[in-house]
Amino acid sequence: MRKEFPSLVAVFLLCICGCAGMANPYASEEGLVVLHYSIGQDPKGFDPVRASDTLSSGLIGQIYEPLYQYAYLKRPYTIEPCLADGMPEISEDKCLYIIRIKKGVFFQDDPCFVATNGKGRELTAEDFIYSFKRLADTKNDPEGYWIFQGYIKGIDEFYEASQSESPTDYSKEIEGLKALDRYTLRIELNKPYPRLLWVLTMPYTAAVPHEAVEYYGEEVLNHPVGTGPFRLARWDHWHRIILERNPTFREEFYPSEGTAEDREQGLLRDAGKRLPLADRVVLTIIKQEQPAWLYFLSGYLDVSGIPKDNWNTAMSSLTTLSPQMEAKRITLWRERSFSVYYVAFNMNDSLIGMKHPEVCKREIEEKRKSAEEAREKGDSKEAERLDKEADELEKELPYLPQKNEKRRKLRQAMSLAYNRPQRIEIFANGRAEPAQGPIPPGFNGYDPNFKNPYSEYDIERAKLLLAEAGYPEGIGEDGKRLELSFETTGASTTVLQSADFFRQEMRKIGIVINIVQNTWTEFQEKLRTNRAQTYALGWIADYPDPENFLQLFYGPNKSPNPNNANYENPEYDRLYEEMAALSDFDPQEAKRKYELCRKMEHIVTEDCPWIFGLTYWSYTLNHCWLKNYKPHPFAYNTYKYHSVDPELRLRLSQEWNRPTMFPAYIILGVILSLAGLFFYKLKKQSE
Amino acid sequence: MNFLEEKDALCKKEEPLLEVVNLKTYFPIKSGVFRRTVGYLKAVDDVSFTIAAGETLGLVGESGCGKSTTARSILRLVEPTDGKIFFKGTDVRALKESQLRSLRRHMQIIFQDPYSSLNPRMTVASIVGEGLRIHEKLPWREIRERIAFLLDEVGLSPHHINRYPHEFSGGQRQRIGIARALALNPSLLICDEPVSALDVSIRAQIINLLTDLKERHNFAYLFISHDLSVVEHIADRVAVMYLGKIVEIASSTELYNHPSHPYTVSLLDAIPLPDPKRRRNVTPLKGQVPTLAHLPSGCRFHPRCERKRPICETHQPPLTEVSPSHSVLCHSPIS
Amino acid sequence: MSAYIIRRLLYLVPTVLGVCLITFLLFNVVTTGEAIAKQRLGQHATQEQIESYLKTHGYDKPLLIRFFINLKDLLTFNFGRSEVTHQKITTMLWNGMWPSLSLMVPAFFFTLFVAISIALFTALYRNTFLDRSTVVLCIIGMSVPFLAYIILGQYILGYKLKYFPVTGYEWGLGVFKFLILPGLIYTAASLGSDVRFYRTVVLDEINQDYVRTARAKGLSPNTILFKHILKNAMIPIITRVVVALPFLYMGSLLLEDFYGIPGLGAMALNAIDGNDFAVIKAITFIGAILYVLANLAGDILYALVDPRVEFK
Amino acid sequence: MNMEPGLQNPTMETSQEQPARSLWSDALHRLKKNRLAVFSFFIILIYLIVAVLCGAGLLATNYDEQSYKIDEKGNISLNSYSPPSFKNPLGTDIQGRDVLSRVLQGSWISLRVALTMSAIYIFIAVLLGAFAGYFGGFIDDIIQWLYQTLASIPGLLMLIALTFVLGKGLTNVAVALGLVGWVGLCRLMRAEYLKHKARDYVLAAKAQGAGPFRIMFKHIFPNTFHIVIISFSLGFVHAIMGEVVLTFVGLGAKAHEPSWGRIISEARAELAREPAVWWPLLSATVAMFIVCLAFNILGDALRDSLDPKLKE
Repeated sequence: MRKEFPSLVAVFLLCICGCAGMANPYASEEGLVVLHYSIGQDPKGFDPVRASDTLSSGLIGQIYEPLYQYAYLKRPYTIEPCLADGMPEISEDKCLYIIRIKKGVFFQDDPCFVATNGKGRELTAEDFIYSFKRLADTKNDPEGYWIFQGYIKGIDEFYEASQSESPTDYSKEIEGLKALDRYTLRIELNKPYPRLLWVLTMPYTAAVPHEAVEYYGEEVLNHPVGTGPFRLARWDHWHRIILERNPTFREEFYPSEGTAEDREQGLLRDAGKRLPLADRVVLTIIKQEQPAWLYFLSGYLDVSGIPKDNWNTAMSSLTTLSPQMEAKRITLWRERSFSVYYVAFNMNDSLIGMKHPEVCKREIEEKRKSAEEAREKGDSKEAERLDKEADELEKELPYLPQKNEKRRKLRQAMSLAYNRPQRIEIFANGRAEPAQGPIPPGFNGYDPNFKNPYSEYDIERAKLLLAEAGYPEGIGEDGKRLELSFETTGASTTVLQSADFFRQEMRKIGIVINIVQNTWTEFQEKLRTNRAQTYALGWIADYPDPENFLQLFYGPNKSPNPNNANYENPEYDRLYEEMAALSDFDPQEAKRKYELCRKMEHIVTEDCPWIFGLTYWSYTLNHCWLKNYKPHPFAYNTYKYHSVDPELRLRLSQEWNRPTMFPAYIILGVILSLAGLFFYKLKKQSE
Repeated sequence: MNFLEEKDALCKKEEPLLEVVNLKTYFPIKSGVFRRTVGYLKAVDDVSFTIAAGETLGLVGESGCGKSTTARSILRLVEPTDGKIFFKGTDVRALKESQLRSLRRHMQIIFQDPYSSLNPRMTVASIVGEGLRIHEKLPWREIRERIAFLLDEVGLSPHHINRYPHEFSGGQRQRIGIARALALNPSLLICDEPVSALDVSIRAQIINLLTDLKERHNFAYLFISHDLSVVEHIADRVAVMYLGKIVEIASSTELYNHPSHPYTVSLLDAIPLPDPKRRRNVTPLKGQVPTLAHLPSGCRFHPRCERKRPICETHQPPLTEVSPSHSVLCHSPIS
Repeated sequence: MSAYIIRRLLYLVPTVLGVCLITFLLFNVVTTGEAIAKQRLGQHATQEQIESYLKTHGYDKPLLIRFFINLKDLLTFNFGRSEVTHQKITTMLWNGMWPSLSLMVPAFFFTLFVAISIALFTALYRNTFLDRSTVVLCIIGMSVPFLAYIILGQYILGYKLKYFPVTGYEWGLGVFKFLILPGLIYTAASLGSDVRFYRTVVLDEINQDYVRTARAKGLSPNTILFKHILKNAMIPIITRVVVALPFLYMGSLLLEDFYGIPGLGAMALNAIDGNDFAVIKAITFIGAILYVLANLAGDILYALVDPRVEFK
Repeated sequence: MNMEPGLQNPTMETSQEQPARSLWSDALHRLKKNRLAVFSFFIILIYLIVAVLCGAGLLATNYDEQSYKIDEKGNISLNSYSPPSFKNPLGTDIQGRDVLSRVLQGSWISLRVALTMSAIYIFIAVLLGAFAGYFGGFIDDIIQWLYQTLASIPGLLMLIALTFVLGKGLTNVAVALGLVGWVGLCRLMRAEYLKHKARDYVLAAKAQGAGPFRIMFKHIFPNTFHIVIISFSLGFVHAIMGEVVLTFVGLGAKAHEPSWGRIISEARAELAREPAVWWPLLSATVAMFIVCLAFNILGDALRDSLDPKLKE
């Protein structure tokens, strides 16, 4: 034992010394072009029908491909064919789409292709029909069915049929989906759907081979088999995902068209090169912002956002990088993010909600009708209950307008007390602006002249409105202080701090906010079951159509659909229905469309079902060795354009990561001297 | 015996205060995977005796022979395995827990160790008054008076009433224990080696106190001791125990003058004589005391007996009456 | 001895059943089948769908039958799929087990080694300034919250001095460099109470008569310290190790979360975030089983080390 | 021989033997000699007074008030993350609130958690331990089974499951901590009751006709009370540290409650700010550290003075 002791100490010493240069988290990767990105979560899996979050979509989009894609460099956002061979032929009534599919596109090689011994099969139009059917099959828990719901002829029948207990029959035809031949797809719609092309770029609609689903069953979420530029090489859950170049990827080339700005930034240097440019994409899963930021600073990640707590490290003003970043030759992408952050009020709530008299009337009628039906069926109890409810609503009806008015004032007061500038300062480091309405600045249909009268921070006016709403100083007619509960969407520091800040804001006008802490899942459950009174959320655009934001207030979209505030206003709904049928592509239609948008905006800002909070600027930092990076808010398949200079990265990251050794030597010294003391004493005692 | 009956009106005619018949208390020995009982530790094995009202029975034996277990079995502080116990005619073993509790006020026990038998966290008042509080729903003032009286009776100052046991010496503690036993005015007092843990100088005081109390209150005593000399003074009759069995029982004078069991003889021999010049021809007991778990066959005393005969090794001796009220458990009693 | 081990094994049965019962009760009180169904079937679930889900997943059966089904599933390690990630839980557990083990086992034994070394050290210098200051340091170390150790350790050793990667993991041998920092943090956090405990144990042994005898016989302090004292101190050490096992689990939870190690602990935290009851249930059950087995191993070891243990 | 009993002089006997001191006064005596322990006791006392004053709304009442600063141009903005200064001795947090007041308020929260938890777990542990130890047999088997099973389930997961049943928030966390934490004390209590039930004073009480409940709680309990006291003082440390971990996991203090756990959890990101915001982390950690240290020292001293055998 005595002999081993010093050697153990020596091993420990070696460990400490070995730390130098140990901080690099990656193994060596000679000669390969590897992209190092990070994601904040383990993705839900690689099944396109469940690509509802940006994280999963961003990965699925690299492996599976839909019919169309966004042109990488072009602004405003335009669509170009991906797996489709050219743009669709659209009929006069806009209800019939004929889409030709590229020939000679093969799925990646995978054991699921038993017939061809693992060699990938050629893509056909039938694959799209199959994939769309999967999206309409409830057995798959599809999360993107809403994109086709009500539009494609016959798809709703398929959806309903799939709810039966027996396995879904995929041989059953959907009237609106036909393969005219091996490479031609015919889509027939119930009504014009101007957003169909946008939707056909989403990973939901990507082509999935039926062989993979049959071979892997539920495990298909771990075994993606697509046509895309990359394939999944490795997935260590909660640790790392490695995507690898798909060797059988079809011929696709880097775009050669772009603006002068793009040329200036070197984005066209690789024009005409075959895609994908990178051999491998390594996505490290880092839950916390801090370590991810540090990895970026050390050069282990190629791209990063700026965490709010590191703003001062990264930026010296809103538009200029700090000298430290400049020294590292880091470049900045600063653009608007098409998103709105808001606090929603549940319109079904008895304290803050509203019910339009027309809606109330309709409800009474419905109740009476179903009561009648129940009576016919002989269920008198049910009928009685429904009648009673209808009676109550009828009693309430005359008071509704007055009540709605008061509630609206209450919501407006809260909107006025919402301190947007302060929030922008402490939670966003200034990189946001107050939202005026549902449509974010720069988005199609945005009106720069529109000012929301309740978007200002005005405590005095808020107090006035609150008094008019029947709560002078926050105290109601019954003498009790107004108390509202606020549901959080998670338990992260920022979410909680922001909730606490909301509590402080409302306290200033005398309203007590009780914060209820939820996990994301719990919160969603509360939304679904209408139990949330107020809550803060954001909406990020799916495609560049204002409809995507305005649908959030459309009556029939009420919970569990995206209209989580359960706002319903018949006038708004009528305008929406007209607007939704209009296309952005046709200038004539677009003009009418934006007019309608304006009207709708006025209605919702006045009714105030949301406190329209902030719209953000998005800041992205790139290392100098990353090439061809251009952020795109809607595209999910951009990795194929990216590339790096691996040598430069290696050289710089080594330079940046020299550990400070002297504290280690001090610690080592202390340990060694203590060990020395120990053996000294032992020796002395044995003498 | 007749005069005792007259004294105690509570006692029925011809009926002793306490009658123990074939009392057995075994403790199981467990072993193996399922913790089956593989044998018994026979702490008390077929013991019978009676105590009349006002009488003192001395129970003597080496430590570990089952004396204390006998005492505790009578009170059912240890659950007996078999046999009958009659106290004033009631079958103690047949009583339910609650009935037993009310019976216990008539039978009290004084323990050997004055340290462990008093709760260190209770005052003298609550120790002595415990029984009173349980059995007699008296107001606290009256209980206090009774406690003061009891303390006075056992030779302690009533001022000590609010003190804790650690403030007293061993002898004083034993007095507290006695006061506790007296509180309920019992008819039988079981004294489980009440003086063996005390200094010799204090022993006499305590024994005198017990004798005094007996005269005053006419208790019956079951007086347990490992020392025959202690019992000599106080006991009317004496029973000698060896390895769970009573080997000899006789009136005090009879036993001391005419011991019939070889074990009794050797116990008597071991008593040091007050006069150091006088010498007895002592034949010390040879061999070790066998453990209760591994009892010898036949007569339990035979491995250590000088008068051993072949029958002793194979057959249990019967209880024979050598003279009226003098019984011996031996194949060849000394006459 | 064998009877002792067999009996000890038989004792496992009620404990394992108890674990099953408690997890079953907790997770059948916590969530109703309906809540799970809604989570599983998504937003557009109709009442019929929910009912059919309940039926296919056995939620319509009486509680007792469900318990037995649940029992069978647990005992055959059939945990089904996660409600959030749709992954197979058995695979998740298998994948999560290795990172957890690779972090905690070396860290735990390293801590044990360091703690015992320091304890021996203080025993040599007992009642001197060195000994007293060690004891004070131990109590101080015990009073610092674990979270503070983690945050400061990561900040100073990772961010500022750049000795170790701040977070991350690697499959294979490369994992070494990722595990040192969390391992050291674990050691630092548990050293206080460990050293204090082992110091008492060693001092208790030193004051025994046999040590004096050995010294009187002229044995060298080395032999006494390492051969006699350590050997005799083995019993309290084993007890301590076994008792420390549940803490190990809890400790690894935060460590894994902060250092991005994809082990069971991090998995548990993610499951908590996602209300993934199936995963929480599986981890709870596995954790309990591991604890029970560790206890068993400890008891058997105990019996092997100490001839005085009576197999009662 | 025929001395009048009443005339006996009791002091005569007393003089022969030195009366032993009572456990409590002896302990107090020994504690008083341990200056560090006395000092710790006063520290704890100060914490308690501060906590109660905060709870009563007499101290640190501005813990929830934002403060503002005016820059050169006359713009008013939140005084967020202002470093320690004369006005805010421990700086301000993100919303410009005084960290010192928040940390002081944290002591009230910790006190509440610790008291609730202790009350629950001591009640359960004493009750079940007493039953198991005193009655033995079947009841003992059941209680032993219960605590063995509970001890096998990983504590944190058990807590999580319980908070799902009870709901989140500090009170429920405290209740859950109590419901989970009783096992250790219960084990000790059971052993104590086993030991005491064979003592003569228990037999004497039985002979006096005392029923089992009277014996358990009036006679034996006072003799085991010191264990409860020690466990209580060390339990405080557990409660304080448990709150931090559970708040970090998202089950403990709510967003607006200035608990130490909340402050420390938030510190993680704040520490990495540029320039680093170290004061909330440091203040909360130090506040917690001091009280934990004091409880550890006092608990240690109590253990030494009340029950030298219980050293662990």
